[in-house]
Amino acid sequence: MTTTAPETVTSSELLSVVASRELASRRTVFAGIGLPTLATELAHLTVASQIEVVYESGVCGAHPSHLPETIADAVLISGAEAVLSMPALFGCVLQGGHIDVGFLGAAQIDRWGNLNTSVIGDWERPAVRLPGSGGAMEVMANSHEVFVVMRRHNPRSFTAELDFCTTPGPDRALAEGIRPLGAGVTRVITELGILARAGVGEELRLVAVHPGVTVDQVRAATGWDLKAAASVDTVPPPTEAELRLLREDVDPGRVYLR
Amino acid sequence: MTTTAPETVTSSELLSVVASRELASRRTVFAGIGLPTLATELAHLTVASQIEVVYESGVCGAHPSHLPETIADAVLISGAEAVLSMPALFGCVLQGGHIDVGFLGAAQIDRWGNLNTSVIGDWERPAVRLPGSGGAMEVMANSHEVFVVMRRHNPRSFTAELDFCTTPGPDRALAEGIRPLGAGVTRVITELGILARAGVGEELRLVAVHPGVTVDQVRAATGWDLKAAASVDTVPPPTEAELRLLREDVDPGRVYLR
Amino acid sequence: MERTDTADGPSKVMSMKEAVAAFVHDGATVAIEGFTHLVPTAAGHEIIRQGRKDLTVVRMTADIVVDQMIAAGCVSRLVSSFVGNSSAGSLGELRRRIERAGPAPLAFEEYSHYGMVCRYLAGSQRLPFYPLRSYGGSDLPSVNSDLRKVTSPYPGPDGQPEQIYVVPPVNPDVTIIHAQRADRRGNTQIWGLTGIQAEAVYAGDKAIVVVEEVVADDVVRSDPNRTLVPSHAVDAVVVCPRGAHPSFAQGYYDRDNAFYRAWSHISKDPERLRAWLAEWVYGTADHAEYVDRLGEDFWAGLAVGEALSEPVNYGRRL
Amino acid sequence: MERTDTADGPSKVMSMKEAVAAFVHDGATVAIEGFTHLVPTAAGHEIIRQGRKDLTVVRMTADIVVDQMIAAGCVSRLVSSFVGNSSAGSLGELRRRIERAGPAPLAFEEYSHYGMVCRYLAGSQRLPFYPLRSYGGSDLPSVNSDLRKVTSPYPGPDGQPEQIYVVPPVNPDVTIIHAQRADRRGNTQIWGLTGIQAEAVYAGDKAIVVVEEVVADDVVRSDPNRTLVPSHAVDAVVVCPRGAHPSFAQGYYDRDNAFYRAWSHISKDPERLRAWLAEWVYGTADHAEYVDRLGEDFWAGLAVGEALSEPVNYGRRL
Repeated sequence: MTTTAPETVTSSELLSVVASRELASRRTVFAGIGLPTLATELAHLTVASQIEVVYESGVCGAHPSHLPETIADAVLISGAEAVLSMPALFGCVLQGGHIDVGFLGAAQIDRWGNLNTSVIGDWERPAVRLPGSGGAMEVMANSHEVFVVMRRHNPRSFTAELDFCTTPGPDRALAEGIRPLGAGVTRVITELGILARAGVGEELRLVAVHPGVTVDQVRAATGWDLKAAASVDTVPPPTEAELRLLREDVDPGRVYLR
Repeated sequence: MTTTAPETVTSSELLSVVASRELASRRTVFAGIGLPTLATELAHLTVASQIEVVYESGVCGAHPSHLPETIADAVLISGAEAVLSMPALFGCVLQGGHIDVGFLGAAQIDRWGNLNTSVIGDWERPAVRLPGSGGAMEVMANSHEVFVVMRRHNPRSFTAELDFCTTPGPDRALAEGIRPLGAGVTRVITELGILARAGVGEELRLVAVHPGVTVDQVRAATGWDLKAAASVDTVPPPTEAELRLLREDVDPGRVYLR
Repeated sequence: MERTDTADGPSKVMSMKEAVAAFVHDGATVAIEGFTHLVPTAAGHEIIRQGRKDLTVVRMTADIVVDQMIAAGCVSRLVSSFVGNSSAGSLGELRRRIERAGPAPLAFEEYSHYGMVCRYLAGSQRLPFYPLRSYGGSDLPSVNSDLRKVTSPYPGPDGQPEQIYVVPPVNPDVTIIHAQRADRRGNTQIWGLTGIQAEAVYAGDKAIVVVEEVVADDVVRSDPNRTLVPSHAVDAVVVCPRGAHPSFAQGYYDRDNAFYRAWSHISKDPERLRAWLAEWVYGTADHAEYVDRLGEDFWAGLAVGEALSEPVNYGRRL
Repeated sequence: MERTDTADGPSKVMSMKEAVAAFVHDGATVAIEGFTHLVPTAAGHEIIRQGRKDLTVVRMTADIVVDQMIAAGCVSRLVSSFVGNSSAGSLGELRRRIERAGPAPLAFEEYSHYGMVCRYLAGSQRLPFYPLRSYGGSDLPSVNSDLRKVTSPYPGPDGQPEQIYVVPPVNPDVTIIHAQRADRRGNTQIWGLTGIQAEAVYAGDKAIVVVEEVVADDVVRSDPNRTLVPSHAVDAVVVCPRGAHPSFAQGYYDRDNAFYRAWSHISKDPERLRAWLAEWVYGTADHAEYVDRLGEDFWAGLAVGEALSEPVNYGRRL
């Protein structure tokens, strides 16, 4: 596939670049494959030179020969600095509090950053059975903060009421008397803009929109009464330098850059 | 050192041979270095061909080039079938219930097979500070049964009242509402004879004496009112075959056979 | 004191047919582990061939082999923390069973990954429960009554009593894992992703280890730290090369990503799924025939090159 | 996407002097682990040279190095599960402190081995407690109020509520371990007995890894399963060959059993112990001088031969 001209930035490119900037000076990232990989690798080349990705499969310090297709891809293992067992990965690294930023996705998110990846409809007899938590519950409870990247921003995904809360943020945990380590979701990066919250007790607020997107557009695409920051920024578009690194160094084969 | 003639059996030889017979058909033994090693290796050649020693250091299936001097001796590691971490050894193998017989020693033992390896005197300001539990508490709580080999049989070691109970047998545990896996101490092998109990609720009773030892002698050497079995056997002395295997195959360098 | 090889106990090597017949019974709880890497697919297929019924399958990532076992009518209950076809799509049969209870309902116990890890840890360590810092505020405890809370007997960071969720142990009747190699008595060596395999084996009452190859005792003993499962925990060693396909075996063959993608389509259509089982599972006598039928050209496409570990010195006494 | 070496972050290699000065402070809780194998003796000696005071030392097997640190006045509290000189005899100074409070009392928190293991597990996993099936009926809870009980929220085997002992986490200010090798950023590889080192490092706020050698990144990366401690958990890498003497480093040098036996005699006599410290610790600038003073003939006596692990294939994509 040929390199796209800078003026036609794809949604993957936009989201990766915006997410990469949010990783400035972070050290350890727990990430899946796809957009989080792109964002982290770009951040490594730009704003977070010492960043390390830890994969749910147990890989730390991967040096893959090819872009991995899964978090368990053999190319992540060969040449890695360490491969940990599940008890070490989930117990010592994640629950132990060593992850600065965890990346998560979801079918549904609410204003507090609680996530649903279990079912659409009723849990007992759902309309759609989704894969479930995987390690998302642990990423949320134990990372210092969580970034959510969602391509589609619409009222069904950004909902006032989750069909099921698989992965609770710290507000829900605290309401039950359980004190989580981190702030929960602090950034939600979508095709329309960026929602943010600092931590417990705060709703997600719109803090920035992409060029050409209005605050009202984002509100209409959100299933709850979305509050906006006093001054909503416009996200600076990807720079030529960012796009060049992403296209030529991070993913020249356009494995994830669709 | 030259081989001792069969008629002059040393105390180490006697105890090793008697202990080896008690291991008939056992599969997994948790043992320290010294007499338990000798007993287990002899049993392997006689009454328990599939016996495997698991060492507290984490070694399973050792094939040492030399007799080991400690449970962590480098010769136990090179050529072993597996070397486990401490959490795996204590958690999965021992607490998981994979040990048939654990060998323990002690400074003091009582009629229920409770052991003291912490202090002589008061714990806060003891007359003698002993090493403490090590893994003995775990061996007692999790092995299916425990053999104790004590060279010296005297009223200070075989005591009515422990100065301190480091390692409780199942009777003490049950009194506190904790249910241990195994029977606790089932055999105590000394220079005078063999004490035995089947498990919870039973005191150690004298079941056999070495040739030339009387029941009264053992009673006098025991600090509690030792009961004897209805019929106290005489321990058959080590056979020539047992002694030959012990001296020529198990410990030809007489590392432990003092 | 060196023991002779013949004295070290009998070989546990048996065929897949024998192992499944001996250790996987109708109504049993069967743990099948391997996180993306070393998925014991061939064992699942043999369970299907032998027509096992009413199994409770315990598996962190319920993926293709679980969908196949469900479709073949082997499974009545599933305990899992991820029910999806990796990142390649859905499990058609599993979704039909849960969303429409068709053709029959499937009981499902839902956990998070670490919840499953902790159930294996508790099971392997004979603990009544295992604590973890997840589940607070989740809806999962409302649909899974085995997720419970304990109050710590130590004060929390604020000096107040602290509560924490716990999960119960899981002790499968049999655990099945796939590994690169073992010796004939079951000392099992795994490298690359090692997941939860060792704990799953220790949690199980019986354990079947399926391997790419059985190696000489000396190979295993040259590197005892590589032995993640000692022989005392293993009941059967089954030699089954390429038995983890479509997953991979680090250093042996790569993942068949195309098949993962294809499965979303195959499993979406019950007829197509039945035809696939008829051809590739019921229509093969064993995994060797499955491997043959895929053909050497196919396997060449999954071949991997060499990247050897540098040896370490364990030392010997001079 | 391959990263260049220089971009992977700064080297953490520093001298023992620097590492102890930076990470071991008066009054700190210091975990020193290594179960018979890889005992970080040289680090203990540097702590003595720098005159640290009022340390709480956490160590499963409090052995010679602990006796030396106590004798040097560094330690006010000890947390341990075995206070003895291996099977070679007693720790003279430790016994004087406990039996006669002379020259000063030593606070002692007594555990069993698995109790200590579980404290590290809880500490490394950020758990408020860790359950274990020991301590029921023992007198230890009567002298250690941190041994407490929890009631399981699941019924016991008899259907009745089940109680189990728990231990609290330990989170040392700094953990010190010795290892065979690491890369310059702290990816640490250990073979032979691996004990509780990884969990002790994760439990610590900071971690010093003392190694026989720093190796090239490629050596570590050729065998990622051998890395028990990843770089993200390590703060200092100290190169200190033979720094585990009198214990051993599998594949590097053997245990000095004669010194273990000698220590029972040396430590029995306070004068002789003081003289030993004066000559071998205060009288050496660093461990290199200690090694030199022992002499090449001495080290030749502890040399080991070669027994290499057979390499495994991690594979590479073709």
